[in-house]
Amino acid sequence: MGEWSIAAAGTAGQGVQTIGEVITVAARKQGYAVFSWKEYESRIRGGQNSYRIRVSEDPKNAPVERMDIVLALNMEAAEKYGFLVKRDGLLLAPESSNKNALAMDFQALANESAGKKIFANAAAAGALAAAMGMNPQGVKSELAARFTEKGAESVAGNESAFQAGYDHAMALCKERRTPSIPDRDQRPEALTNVHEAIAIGAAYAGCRAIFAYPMTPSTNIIGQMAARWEDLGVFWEQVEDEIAAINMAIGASYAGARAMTATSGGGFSLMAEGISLAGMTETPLVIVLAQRPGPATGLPTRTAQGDLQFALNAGHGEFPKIVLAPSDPKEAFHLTVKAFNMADKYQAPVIILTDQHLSDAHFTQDIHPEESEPEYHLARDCENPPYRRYAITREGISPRMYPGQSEHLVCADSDEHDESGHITEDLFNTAPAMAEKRLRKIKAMEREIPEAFTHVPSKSEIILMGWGSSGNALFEAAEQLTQEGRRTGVIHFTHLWPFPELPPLQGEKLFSVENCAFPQLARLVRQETGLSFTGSVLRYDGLPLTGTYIRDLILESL
Amino acid sequence: MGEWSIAAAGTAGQGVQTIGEVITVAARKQGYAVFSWKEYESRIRGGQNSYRIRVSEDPKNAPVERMDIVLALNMEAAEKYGFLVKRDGLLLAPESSNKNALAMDFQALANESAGKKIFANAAAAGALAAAMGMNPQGVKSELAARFTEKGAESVAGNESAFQAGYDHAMALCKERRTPSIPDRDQRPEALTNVHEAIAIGAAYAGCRAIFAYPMTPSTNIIGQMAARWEDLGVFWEQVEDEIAAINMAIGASYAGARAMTATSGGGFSLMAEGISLAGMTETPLVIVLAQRPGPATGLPTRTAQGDLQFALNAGHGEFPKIVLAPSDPKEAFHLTVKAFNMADKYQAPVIILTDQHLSDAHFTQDIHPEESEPEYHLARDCENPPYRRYAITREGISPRMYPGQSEHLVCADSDEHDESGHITEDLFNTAPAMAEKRLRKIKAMEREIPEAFTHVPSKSEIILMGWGSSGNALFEAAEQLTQEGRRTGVIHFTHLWPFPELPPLQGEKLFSVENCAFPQLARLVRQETGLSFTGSVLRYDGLPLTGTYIRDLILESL
Amino acid sequence: MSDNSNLFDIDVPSQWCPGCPNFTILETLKKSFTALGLKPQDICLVSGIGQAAKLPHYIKCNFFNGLHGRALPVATGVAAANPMLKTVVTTGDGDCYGEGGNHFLHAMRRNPDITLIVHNNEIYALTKGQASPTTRSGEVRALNPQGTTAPPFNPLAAAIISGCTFVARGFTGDSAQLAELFQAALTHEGLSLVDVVQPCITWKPHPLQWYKDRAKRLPDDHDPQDRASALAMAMEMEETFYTGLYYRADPSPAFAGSCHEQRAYLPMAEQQGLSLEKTRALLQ
Amino acid sequence: MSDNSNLFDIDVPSQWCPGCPNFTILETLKKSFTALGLKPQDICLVSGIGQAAKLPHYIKCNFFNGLHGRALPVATGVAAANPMLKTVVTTGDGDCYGEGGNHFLHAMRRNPDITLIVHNNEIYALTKGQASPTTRSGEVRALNPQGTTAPPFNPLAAAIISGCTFVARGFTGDSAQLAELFQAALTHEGLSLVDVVQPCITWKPHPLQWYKDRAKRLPDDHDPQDRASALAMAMEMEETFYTGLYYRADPSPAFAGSCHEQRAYLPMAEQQGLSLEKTRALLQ
Ligand SMILES: Cc1ncc(C[n+]2csc(CCOP(=O)(O)OP(=O)(O)O)c2C)c(N)n1
Ligand SMILES: Cc1ncc(C[n+]2csc(CCOP(=O)(O)OP(=O)(O)O)c2C)c(N)n1
Ligand code: SF4
Ligand code: SF4
Ligand SMILES: [Mg+2]
Ligand SMILES: [Mg+2]
Repeated sequence: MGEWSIAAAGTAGQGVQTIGEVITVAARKQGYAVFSWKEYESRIRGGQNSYRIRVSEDPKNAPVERMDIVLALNMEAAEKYGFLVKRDGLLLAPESSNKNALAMDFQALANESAGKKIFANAAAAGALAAAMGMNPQGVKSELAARFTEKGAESVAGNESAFQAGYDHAMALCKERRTPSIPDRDQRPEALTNVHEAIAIGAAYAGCRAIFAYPMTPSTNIIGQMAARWEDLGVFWEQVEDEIAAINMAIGASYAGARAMTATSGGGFSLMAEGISLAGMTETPLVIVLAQRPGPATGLPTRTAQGDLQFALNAGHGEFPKIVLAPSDPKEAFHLTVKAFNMADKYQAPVIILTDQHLSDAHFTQDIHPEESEPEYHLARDCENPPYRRYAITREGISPRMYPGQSEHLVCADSDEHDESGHITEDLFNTAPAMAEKRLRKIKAMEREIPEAFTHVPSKSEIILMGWGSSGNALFEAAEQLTQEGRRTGVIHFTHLWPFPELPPLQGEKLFSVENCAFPQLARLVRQETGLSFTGSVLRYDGLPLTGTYIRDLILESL
Repeated sequence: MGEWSIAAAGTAGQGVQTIGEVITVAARKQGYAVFSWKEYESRIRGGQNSYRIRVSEDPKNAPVERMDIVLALNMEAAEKYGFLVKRDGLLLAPESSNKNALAMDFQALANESAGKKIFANAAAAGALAAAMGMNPQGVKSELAARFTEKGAESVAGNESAFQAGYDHAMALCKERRTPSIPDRDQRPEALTNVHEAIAIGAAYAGCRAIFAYPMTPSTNIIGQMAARWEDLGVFWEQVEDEIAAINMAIGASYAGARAMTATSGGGFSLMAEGISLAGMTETPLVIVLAQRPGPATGLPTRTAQGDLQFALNAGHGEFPKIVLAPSDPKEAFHLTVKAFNMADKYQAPVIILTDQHLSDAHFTQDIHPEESEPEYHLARDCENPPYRRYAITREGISPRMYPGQSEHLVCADSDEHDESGHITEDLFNTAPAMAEKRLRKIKAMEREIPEAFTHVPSKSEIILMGWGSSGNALFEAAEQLTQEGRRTGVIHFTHLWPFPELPPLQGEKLFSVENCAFPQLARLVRQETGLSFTGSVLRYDGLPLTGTYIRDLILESL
Repeated sequence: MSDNSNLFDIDVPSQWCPGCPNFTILETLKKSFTALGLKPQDICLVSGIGQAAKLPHYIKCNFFNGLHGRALPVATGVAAANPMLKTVVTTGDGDCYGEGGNHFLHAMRRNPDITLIVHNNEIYALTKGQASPTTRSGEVRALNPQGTTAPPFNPLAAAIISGCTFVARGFTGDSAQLAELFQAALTHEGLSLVDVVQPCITWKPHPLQWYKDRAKRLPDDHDPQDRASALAMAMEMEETFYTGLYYRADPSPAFAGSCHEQRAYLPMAEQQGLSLEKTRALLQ
Repeated sequence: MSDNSNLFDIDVPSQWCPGCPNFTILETLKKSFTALGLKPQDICLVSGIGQAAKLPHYIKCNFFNGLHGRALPVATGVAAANPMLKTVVTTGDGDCYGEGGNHFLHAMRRNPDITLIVHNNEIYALTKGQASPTTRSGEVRALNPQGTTAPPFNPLAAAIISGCTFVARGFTGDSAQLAELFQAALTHEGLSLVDVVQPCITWKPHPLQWYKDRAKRLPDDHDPQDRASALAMAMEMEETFYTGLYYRADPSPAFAGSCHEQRAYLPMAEQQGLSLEKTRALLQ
């Protein structure tokens, strides 16, 4: 048993995506778990991008730093990504540049075998399959499947070039230790993606409408709704700006529809006033904030966890909100259902934090939808007429009906209001009572927040605390450190607000691990618990945290 | 020596404002310090509002809970504000309602004496002057001064009605203990207002342009610029929305002008993206956030300190910002100059937090402008050509030139960029180095943040921690508590971010005192210091904190 | 119930100045609802913030009184979620053409089934008298002591060029016509705009007579089907404001219409989410 | 320097697709600057976010590359602060008419001295092919697999009705005309709009030929002084897009003009703040 990490790199348009996808699918069909992710520039053509694949027998759903094989489709890619190759790894590139490099002129191979240079990426795929020690038939038939639409000539050309690349590399690779991926008699779990899980989870949770404005890396959520409209049945609208998006979602939600929006940092900034509106009017609302490095436009196609404190505090004035952060598609699915349930129950905005890494990564992981259930909280009728939208109750939750449901009128107001929803200027009773009523909901919400996920073996020396996207990387780092004699535990937050309980700690050294530059989780934990941190592992180069990255920085700082 | 608290209350349009103003000016001319504030409904006519005046020999620049005299111009006002009267105080109203009330039909008095009911408020002013024991000539001539424009008839009518009210009340008041305000041979300090001090401070600090959208209670800042354009010389523009406001201010600032904007919570929410832009492009920017109770529209004409955490965290991504909060006009003036100086020096957004209370209150306080000096940091020339707008330096501060200044080109970018201002995709060096450069400025900023203002007598049992607007109320509460045997100290924050140093504490009981419902200062202090609070004194009814309010709640919670 | 009372009366004290022409809009709207046989539960009023935007509080029906400038998107969400509601936006010139300008522009294109009533008093009344987008150039306002310089925004022309199929202007001084316009707008499918000239008697951008002198019904021979001449009339703003129905075309397909049809006009609140089975299948 | 090179060339690698018509806009703009005798330091380009909005990076001059949708307000601030700069906005149809729609609307009224160049490719190119406000109805885009339903926004008509005094449309297929329009716009006082039809060759909302078939220069007898006919021509959008100068009127007073005059066109960066003496007096 082993695991293999591969990168395919090249210019946008050169076929990196295709290579990555066929290898992924073929490896899965051979019985392996695959984790893949992408990193790419903010442009449509050109630049150098890479598609990373991790193949293993059991799912290993986290990115890694170094690769067994890097396939570079051009020499700039080789230049840019060559350093990724492990000491005993392999660089496959058009020309040889260092001792780990195998030179293969993919274009020449394609030209010779298939008569056209444009089959170069098929030749490269063949070379990669050979270097990985994959079953070439599998990759070949995936390749064929993708090109049947383009006609027999295209399929044949791809096939010949693939074979040429494969043969050539087999000959060259013999002397080299390369990964080997023999057929396995095992079906891996499903291949899943976080934003897809959110879209499907939302549909399952009864979401009826999404309003959004395109913004990387959030666009694929509304993209799923649009492309899979027949399946998901969620109404979607691309709107004129993010302010419209959140206000339309609020309008739809007020009118009784489960509704959502999705955006990234800049768009989320523009939504702050709307979040406050949802807070005041007590309108359920689910907002996905897919983070990317800021400030401002920042690095639009890269990843970060730099919006935590902003998400926690977004919107003027004081009102309850809920902040959740999945680390994988399974959590994403279940937290999405929970987000809709809680938004509905507590009549409050719920923010789901993801990021570019989660947006583009694919996980090997089964999701069992039946583990979550949509719960609906709209009042079917008014129990104590006259109906008052903001009736003051013990827990702060008022029965919510929708306009047009019956003769009970639903009156919502962004001004401070009385129980019936009308503007109040009564500072003695109504106004403070309403503020209290809204904040009282926090107490009730807290009961649905589980203790932070904690895996701290006794006698641990170190605890790594992280949140959201870095979950699996944290565990890999802890495992590595523990194996190296530094017993390490993990506390991982998928629920960030209301802030969860922590287990009692035993004086372990605490490190926050964050995909940003200015520790935000550490500040939150200290604010809520008074705990002090020994340090923080921070990554702010636009790339995701990995086990090795964390381990290295922890060892450095001990 | 004593002090007197007065409220004049009535419907908008009934002359409450005039009465308040003439009494204020007349009392000052008699040699007294006056503190005044207002509370009013969010409507143009009607409703019940009050003008509160505190008269004392030495300045007492804080609101109080209870009044020696409440003048109610109508019976609803008497109903609404009667409870404000101290046990031994006096209610002056058209009809008598309780034992403390003196009934005086102001309209009848006006009609009898001046032939017209519309002089009723002059009669009421006369009654108030009598009840207060003021020099009637002073009040009368202030009244006359305000009506000369309207002609001799109006002046005469006001005078007669005033005299009638005065005489009538003098007769009635004899048996009652009333305040007495004899002439004093002393000129009080100037009568000042926080938003006026900010406008003048900005002009003095070299602000050349303000862009804003009307929003209570911030509008009077741009209002000062517009009304006093000839004096202040600051270019002003009312814009289409708050997003335009902040982006125009950023454009002007990029172009070398000291520029600002002012808004309240909802507008500030809309500015969050622009704040992030200022952070990324390193453009100096001063934003006044005049708080009012939220969320959403909330109580538009009331006061609160509910936007602290939002202001600290506004804008996606990570970048240095500065947050300041004056408690009076003097601090407002000097912090405004500092805001422009620091914005310019650190090329970062600076937020000045005020609130409705400060916006409408008038203080007796001299401001000495020479105690602050505008410092200009634009580079006069490029020392090491080629000019690079984002040159990486030890402190993180790059020389800033303005476009058109010379042949050196000034290139600013909201994407992550290289030193010359061009988009970068270099994740290995440029991007993280730029993030570090920006955050490094925080270290330098910290040196200009003084230790939190601390007055903690040794052996104090209690420390009250507050910020911004509540400053004087905190001190009055501490004084009262100390006098009552509970030795109490004060820590008051005018600088909130970068977070100032605190003096070493001795285990006193800590209470945060906040004009909001969900302790925000307490969370901030805990996040930064780990300190725990015994409790919080919170006020969230839209009214300002007072010494008595704080004292009462502290005693309750001990 | 007295003679004047109606189904839509509600006992909420008004925050408007006594005598404000906003009351005319309010009463005319209530009467129009009655005339059309609507009931309070059939209607959803959506507003932003301003004097105008307080209207929903004074009428018995469902309402959402949202943020300054954001009435149209909220109403669009309401209209998407429940096609059975009569969704009406009541807003001011600042709310709709200032802070909310972008939504105005795009609502015209999107065409949700909404009646949009703008109380156009050429001023920001609630914030005490600043210029609004419809203030004429040269006029003095709170923040323009020397007079504004920009020409006014022309909402009728903007609506006509953007595909709106019902564009009208009313005047509070002509409540008979206003009632007609409201009723026509309320029955028009898709977005209908009624910009109402509403003098503010407190900040008095102009004396009432000024408005009376300038308001004129559109000439009898004006053909509301003729887009070019509607546009030409809308561009006439200097000395006269014509009131009446400028432009009316066959309704374009309304926003979300095909989705509503497909769901048999069931409110989204009553629709089912994705079944467990289908969810499971999609997650494979 | 080679023959083609010019003062405004800069050695920054382009992020545009090879062959994109954006390059025509870029080169034409550089040549127009040269033709007008401008130098890099005289110019300030302001942009938002999008493919179009990357243009400032490829030209040697001052620039501010701001937020998506917010180029116009930033440029307005620049123009207010330094009237000596030639302020030019380069933006996309999404940037300017979508996210930035409200600023577009009000910039037309405010009339800052800015040249506004919109790369109108009828698509959101950088975010991978969604519909933009100028996408024609019925066209398929990334988030409209069944085709868009809203009619396109008409920027020329919107500008004309809002008081803009220079309204033109260019086409990247006619760079000679484009150069003329740019030069005329750059020398026009106040806001000038050049909406440029810019086919995107990667997302291909239409093949290049489609554009060539439809672009036509305005008829010779078109009189750009005639607002009504300019508006009528602008409303023709179906089958042809006319290119050229639709409308040009005597410049209205530019934003902040009287302030600039009063300060003798001194950049605000060089102006003095309130003196200590005067400050002291005002604080009494
Ligand atoms: C985001 C935001 N900005 C500003 C305001 C302040 N504000 C409230 S009402 C208003 C103007 C209202 O003008 P208009 O819509 O014309 O209504 P009117 O009062 O004239 O009827 C403004 C600027 C606000 N509430 N929210
Ligand atoms: C607030 C915000 N919302 C969304 C985006 C994402 N975004 C970047 S460019 C763009 C569209 C650009 O379209 P256009 O202006 O037409 O330029 P093009 O790429 O077509 O040249 C969008 C939606 C953003 N950067 N910021
Ligand atoms: S301020 Fe003007 S618009 Fe508002 S209620 Fe009073 S009269 Fe009407
Ligand atoms: S995506 Fe289209 S608009 Fe953008 S650079 Fe490529 S061809 Fe040009
Ligand atoms: Mg108005
Ligand atoms: Mg475009």
